[in-house]
Amino acid sequence: MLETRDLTIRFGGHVAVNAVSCSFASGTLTAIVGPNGAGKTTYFNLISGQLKASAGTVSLNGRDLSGQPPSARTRAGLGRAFQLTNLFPNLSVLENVRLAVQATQEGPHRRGLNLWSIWSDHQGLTARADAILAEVALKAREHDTVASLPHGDQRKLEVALLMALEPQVFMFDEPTAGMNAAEAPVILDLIRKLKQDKRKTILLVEHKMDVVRELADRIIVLHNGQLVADGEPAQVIASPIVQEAYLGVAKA
Amino acid sequence: MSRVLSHDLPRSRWLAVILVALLLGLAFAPFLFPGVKALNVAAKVVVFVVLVASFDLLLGYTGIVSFAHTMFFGIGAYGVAIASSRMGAGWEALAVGVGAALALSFVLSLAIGLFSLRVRAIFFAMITLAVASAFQTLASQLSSFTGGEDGLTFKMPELISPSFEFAEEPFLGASLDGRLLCYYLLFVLAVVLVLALLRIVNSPFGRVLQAIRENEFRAEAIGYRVVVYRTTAAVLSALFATLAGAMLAIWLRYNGPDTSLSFEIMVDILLIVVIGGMGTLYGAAIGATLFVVAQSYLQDLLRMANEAVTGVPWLAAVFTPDRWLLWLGLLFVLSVYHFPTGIVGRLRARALARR
Amino acid sequence: QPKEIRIAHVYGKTGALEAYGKQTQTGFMMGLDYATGGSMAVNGKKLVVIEKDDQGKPDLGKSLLATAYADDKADLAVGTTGSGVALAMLPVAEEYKKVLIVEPAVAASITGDKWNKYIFRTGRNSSQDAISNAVALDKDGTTIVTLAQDWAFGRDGVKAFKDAVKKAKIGHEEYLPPTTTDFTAGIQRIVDQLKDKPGRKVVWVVWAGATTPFNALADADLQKRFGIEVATGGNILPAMTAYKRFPGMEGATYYYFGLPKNPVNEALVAAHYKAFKAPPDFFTAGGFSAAMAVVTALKKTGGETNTNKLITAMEGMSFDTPKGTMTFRKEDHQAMQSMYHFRIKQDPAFAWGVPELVREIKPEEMAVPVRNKR
Amino acid sequence: MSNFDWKPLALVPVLALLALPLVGSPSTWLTLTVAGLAMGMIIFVIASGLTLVFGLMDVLNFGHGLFIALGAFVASSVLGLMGDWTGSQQLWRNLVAVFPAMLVAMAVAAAVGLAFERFIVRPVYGQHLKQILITMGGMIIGEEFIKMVWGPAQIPLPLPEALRGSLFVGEAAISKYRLLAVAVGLVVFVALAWTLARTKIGLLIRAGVQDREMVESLGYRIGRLFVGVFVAGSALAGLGGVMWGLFQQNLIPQMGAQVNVLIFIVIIIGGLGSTLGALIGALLVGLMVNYVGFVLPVATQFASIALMVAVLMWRPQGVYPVVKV
Amino acid sequence: MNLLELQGVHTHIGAYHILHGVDLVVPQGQVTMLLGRNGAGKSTTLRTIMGLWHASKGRVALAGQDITAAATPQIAALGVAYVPENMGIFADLTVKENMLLAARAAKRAEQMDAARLQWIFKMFPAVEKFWNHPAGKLSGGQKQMLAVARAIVEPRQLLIVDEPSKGLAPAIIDNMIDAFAELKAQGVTILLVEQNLNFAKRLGDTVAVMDNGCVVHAGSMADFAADTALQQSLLGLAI
Ligand SMILES: Nc1ncnc2c1ncn2[C@@H]1O[C@H](COP(=O)(O)OP(=O)(O)OP(=O)(O)O)[C@@H](O)[C@H]1O
Ligand SMILES: Nc1ncnc2c1ncn2[C@@H]1O[C@H](COP(=O)(O)OP(=O)(O)OP(=O)(O)O)[C@@H](O)[C@H]1O
Ligand SMILES: [Mg+2]
Ligand SMILES: [Mg+2]
Repeated sequence: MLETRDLTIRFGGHVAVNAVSCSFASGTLTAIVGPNGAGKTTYFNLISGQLKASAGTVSLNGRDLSGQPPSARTRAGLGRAFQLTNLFPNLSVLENVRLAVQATQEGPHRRGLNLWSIWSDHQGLTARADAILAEVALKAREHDTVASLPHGDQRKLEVALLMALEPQVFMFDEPTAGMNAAEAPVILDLIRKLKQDKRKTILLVEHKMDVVRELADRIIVLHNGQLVADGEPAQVIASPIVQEAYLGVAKA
Repeated sequence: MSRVLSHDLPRSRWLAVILVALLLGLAFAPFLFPGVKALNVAAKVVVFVVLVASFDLLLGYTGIVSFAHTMFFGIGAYGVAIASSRMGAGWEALAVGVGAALALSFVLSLAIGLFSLRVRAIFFAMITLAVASAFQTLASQLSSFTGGEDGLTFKMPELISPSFEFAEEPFLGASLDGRLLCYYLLFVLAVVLVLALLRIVNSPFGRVLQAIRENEFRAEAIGYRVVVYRTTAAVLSALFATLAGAMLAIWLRYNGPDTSLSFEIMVDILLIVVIGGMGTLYGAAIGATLFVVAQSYLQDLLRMANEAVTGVPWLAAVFTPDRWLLWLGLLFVLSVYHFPTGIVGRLRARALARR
Repeated sequence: QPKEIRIAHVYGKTGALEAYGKQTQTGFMMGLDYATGGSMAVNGKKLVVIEKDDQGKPDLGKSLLATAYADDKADLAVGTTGSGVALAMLPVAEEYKKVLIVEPAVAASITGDKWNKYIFRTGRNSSQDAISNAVALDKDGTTIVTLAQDWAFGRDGVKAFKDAVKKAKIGHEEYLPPTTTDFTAGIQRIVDQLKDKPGRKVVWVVWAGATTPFNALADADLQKRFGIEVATGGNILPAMTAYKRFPGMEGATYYYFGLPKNPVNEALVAAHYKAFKAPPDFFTAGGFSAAMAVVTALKKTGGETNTNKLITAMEGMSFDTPKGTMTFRKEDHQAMQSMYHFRIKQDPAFAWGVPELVREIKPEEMAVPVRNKR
Repeated sequence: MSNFDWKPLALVPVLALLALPLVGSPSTWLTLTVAGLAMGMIIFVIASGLTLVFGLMDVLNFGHGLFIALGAFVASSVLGLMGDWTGSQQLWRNLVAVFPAMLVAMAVAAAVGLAFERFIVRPVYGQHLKQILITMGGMIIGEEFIKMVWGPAQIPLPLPEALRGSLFVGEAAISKYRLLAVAVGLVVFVALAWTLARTKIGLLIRAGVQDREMVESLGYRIGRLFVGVFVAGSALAGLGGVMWGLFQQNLIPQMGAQVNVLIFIVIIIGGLGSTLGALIGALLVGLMVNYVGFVLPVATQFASIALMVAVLMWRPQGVYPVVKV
Repeated sequence: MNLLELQGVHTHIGAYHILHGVDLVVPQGQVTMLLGRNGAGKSTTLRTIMGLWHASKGRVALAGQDITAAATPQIAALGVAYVPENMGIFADLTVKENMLLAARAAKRAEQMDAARLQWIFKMFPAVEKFWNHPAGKLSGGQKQMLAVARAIVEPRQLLIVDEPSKGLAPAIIDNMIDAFAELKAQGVTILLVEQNLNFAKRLGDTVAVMDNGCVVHAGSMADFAADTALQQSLLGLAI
């Protein structure tokens, strides 16, 4: 179980995430919605350690992770994908994934601190990376460098890296943004499949309400950094604050 | 074979041919190219291959731009120089010198590696530039220890000194003496060190370094503690540079601030990495050979060119050996123009295109 | 019997000391020409000069000298400009058992503890510089502060100077970083040391390199404000432009074309004016002297280039130079030579401050210590 | 500007005051402080071109020193032709000689800068490593050309008569030339700061460095702008060369390389792209060198480096970063 | 009348042949939607129009003028505003400075058209809210708003936007659709690449669909919207 307590960050005078306390049980997919700039990505950044909280704590299964650097949190089981694509642009698609697979390894080849074995000898890593690429339908381009991929494929790779980490908590930040209607289902199917594993916790930031409606077990709403609604999807979507501030229905 | 090269094969037929030629050329240099000058050039090539390869680990693989690399080169050379001149010629002196130098390099590179995390890339580069120049000043100021500007001249163990002759008659034009043994000592050392580096860059560790070079932020996010890898790379590269410095001192039996610490050498290293192709150790080897040979024979070449054009005064003024630096400068500019991805990059791209 | 005598001249043809090196080469060739009466041959053997550019780099100097001896079969060598390079070259001469005439590197240790029997030096050494300056300044009731660069060259010079000063008092030694560009602080320190001292007050400067403290010293107007004089040795002509602002300044120099009066110097000045329409400079004279030494020695051996014969011929050998007669003393092969006590005069005809001869300091007047171990 | 950050500006007086007890005598302190500030101004002038080229355009120009040397050598030729004017005791006649020298030096440096941008820098915008190499190459070539034109030897560049010597206030001395340098430095500072703050040029360059294509998509000819700024930077370096040459009164072809590290330090202390920062950096370096030179001369060579490291520990981007790295 | 015309455009990136003869027309005063799968070459087409990549064959014409070989600034100066796929935000510059750069007529911030700014602020509140903040600190959606705001800060005749709705909250998407409609009413011609089919249907007048570096369908939006079978075959829609 992932839990944040009074998680807060200030940028100068601006409070981007304001005392958000929330816990996420395994086996549920929680959608996080809210207007642009509500603090969704920032909230993810605080959980995964890219930003240091001004106050509050993050804990996973009761273990406090607040002081840890991002790498340690990832190893503890917090995995995330980024909203704006953030990959290793001049390495091949396969190597990108392989690096992520390697990062999860324990034992003698632990996280690449091994200076003396030969990388390509680790066949297991390659096989696993291949499997993941097949899952996101990127196998055909595995030897291309990431920089030459179209935008949509880069978004898929972003998700592939997250899958490779095999975390306990998956944080998706608008995984299908910029992906066309034919491709998005590949990713959504993946997420659906993940949902079936009851040990996993999934957090999903998404602006497409049809997707949210279909996938979410629970929705929380962030607005101006604050947690303003939390509950059943239907009920939350119907709430006035979502209708007005987010969907802009009142105006229309 | 493939294992010896850590499965990092040349991936281009031409590249393979060049590398083999290079290896054989260096292995038989004393017999193929007789003469003192040729042997000196070959030895310098050998030292520079190690030095540049060690720098490539830092620059090409990890993406850290540091101008302080000659500092470690200098430490290695001074280690041997100071120990040999204080303790007298001998293997113990060598061991002590190299050991002390490695220890000092370790500490300094650790500090620098950690500091590199505090400031961003270009600033770090400029700081190392300043630190390196300060270190050079320091080396010439501590003259009671380092011989100051004048440097130190010292002797090597008998076995690898020129005075040691193990056969009267020259063999294939090369005199069989300690100098020859010394050359082979360096050559074997260089081969071992380069293979070790090749192993390191092709290990899981090496791959993480490349990931950090590409996108440090993401490398951290997928679970690699960037500080650890970066610092380790900085330390390793410093240690290899230190060894290269020791090799230089062993060969020259002399060391001084200009010989191993000067900014000029740093720039040469940079140029070699770029000519050869960043992020490929093979590039370091080819680049080093090309550059050192060009640099050593540039003046001779110009002398010939100069004689050819003596009739045309202004041409002669440009082609005089005194203006060899002009041509070196041009070499800098042109190689950046024509080898954006280095020689290795070029060759590999050709091989790919052919496929 | 080979028909030619091969002489390698290693010098800083390019690099920071390019200007100095080229003067030496010019002087050397003029000297050979003069010494052989234009024939460029001794005993019918042609003199062949092999030029090597050490670029001011010790490691390169070393390898070039070895190349010259081994690959180019040089019989003897002359060089080089930088002291560091020269020091690195000394063991090579020993290794190949060939003579090396050092010119113009000044470091005392070349003929001191780093010396070996193949090394001769026609150039002055830093002791000679310092001692002659001491002779020029050493008076009762004088307080001297030295101002030097903080490196071996500076400290050597000051030490030799101090050893040679007998009557005057050395008030303070000021060392500044070799690359100093702003002398305000250094001058301030010197003034603080010197301003309240009784009697004659002198700052003696020993400084090599392009940026010298003289302009800063002149700007500070020490003479008028505190009665502090400035003194220094000689230098190349462009550097002596700064001396123009110190009329009456005294010191001792190695060479200035107007100072020595002898036929060799007259020949050098005439030849140099003819070739370049300018007077010969500091290092030209040195190169000329080295050539005179080479030819004199070869004449003595009858054109033989056998190293031992050369050494025997050269030890104690006297030879004519633009600075009068020099003698390689037996102990350390250092050429004993005259130095010139001068006083600066402003002369609008010259761009530099002109040194006028106060008196020639003869070799016998200078107790130049022997520092080598034989 | 209510939220102006005063702290770095305050660093200058703070450093001066801290030095007072260490130096001891107030008159010595005054001499050192005034000389240090004036020295800082000279350093600022030689570094000012680099605030444009390195600070704003993000070009690691190791050849910048070349323009400094070039400016100095050109000035020596121009002043050499005007012997009557420089030899005069009258200040105005001297200045009449110095100003054309500055103008010609700037013009020559600008012209060479134009070629340098075209052939050396243009292919490597945005690639630091290659910039270092190619500009080093350019620098070497340029230095050799200087040797071919003016000879390899050092050449004197005597100060015009009336600018020599010092003004004396009690025991404290201030050399006259430094006062001129302060004036020139202030003019350069105001001109630069005004242009960058009041026109879009500064913005465009910063934007162009981040995303050249986008700036072009907005309709600006970034190529021309970069040329212009590079040329301006070179001209400023030429001016700096005149000032530096007259200060040293002695020129060697390598003089450009010798100031390279110094000016990079100044720009880094100041923060990339900031004119004010560069000024503060230069003043701090000028003061620091003088104080340390007085209190502990051996440490002088390390003073500016230590200063830089200390500043970066405090502000990793320099004191007034305009361009963030 | 067609404002923009591409005839048989081929584009290479390095050794890769990306566009294989694109034919595309953008009628004056209308909204044209460019659709297609990931990697179909939509962004490449836009970049080729802007002169960021040059066509190796074929012809690009703007208002009858050949711009195939023209430089990007020249094309922009003809009155084309472009929002690239990666938004092209100058992260170190403040929002204000970003806007100022796009306002070519204004030398200083005060000289920007105040009324137009107010109009932009109303649609994209984040732009006003973060006016003096570095643009790099904006959230993903806020950056997207800034990118579009920047393209419309001054009137232009042709507006080209690569995926305008990406990452935007539904309310803001509505605003954006209103904005484009208003611009169209002012006579601006608009070319949009869009993945969001709803968005495309609501706004588009004509449509072109790309696949594999070619335009494989072109026609009116109304027809396309009605024909689900066509949509399915061209875009691979599951629904
Ligand atoms: N490093 C930062 N410095 C200053 N402000 C920041 C920083 N990061 C985020 N912010 C501000 O915090 C607020 C929340 O941003 P965040 O990226 O979390 O929004 P979001 O909910 O993910 O929006 P979107 O849906 O547009 O992606 C924004 O107003 C943004 O400007
Ligand atoms: N810099 C590049 N180098 C090599 N190939 C590239 C490069 N940029 C794009 N491509 C290739 O060009 C093709 C078309 O890419 P483009 O970005 O135009 O697609 P797109 O239709 O915009 O896709 P998306 O909807 O994902 O943005 C892709 O196959 C891509 O791999
Ligand atoms: Mg977000
Ligand atoms: Mg696209």
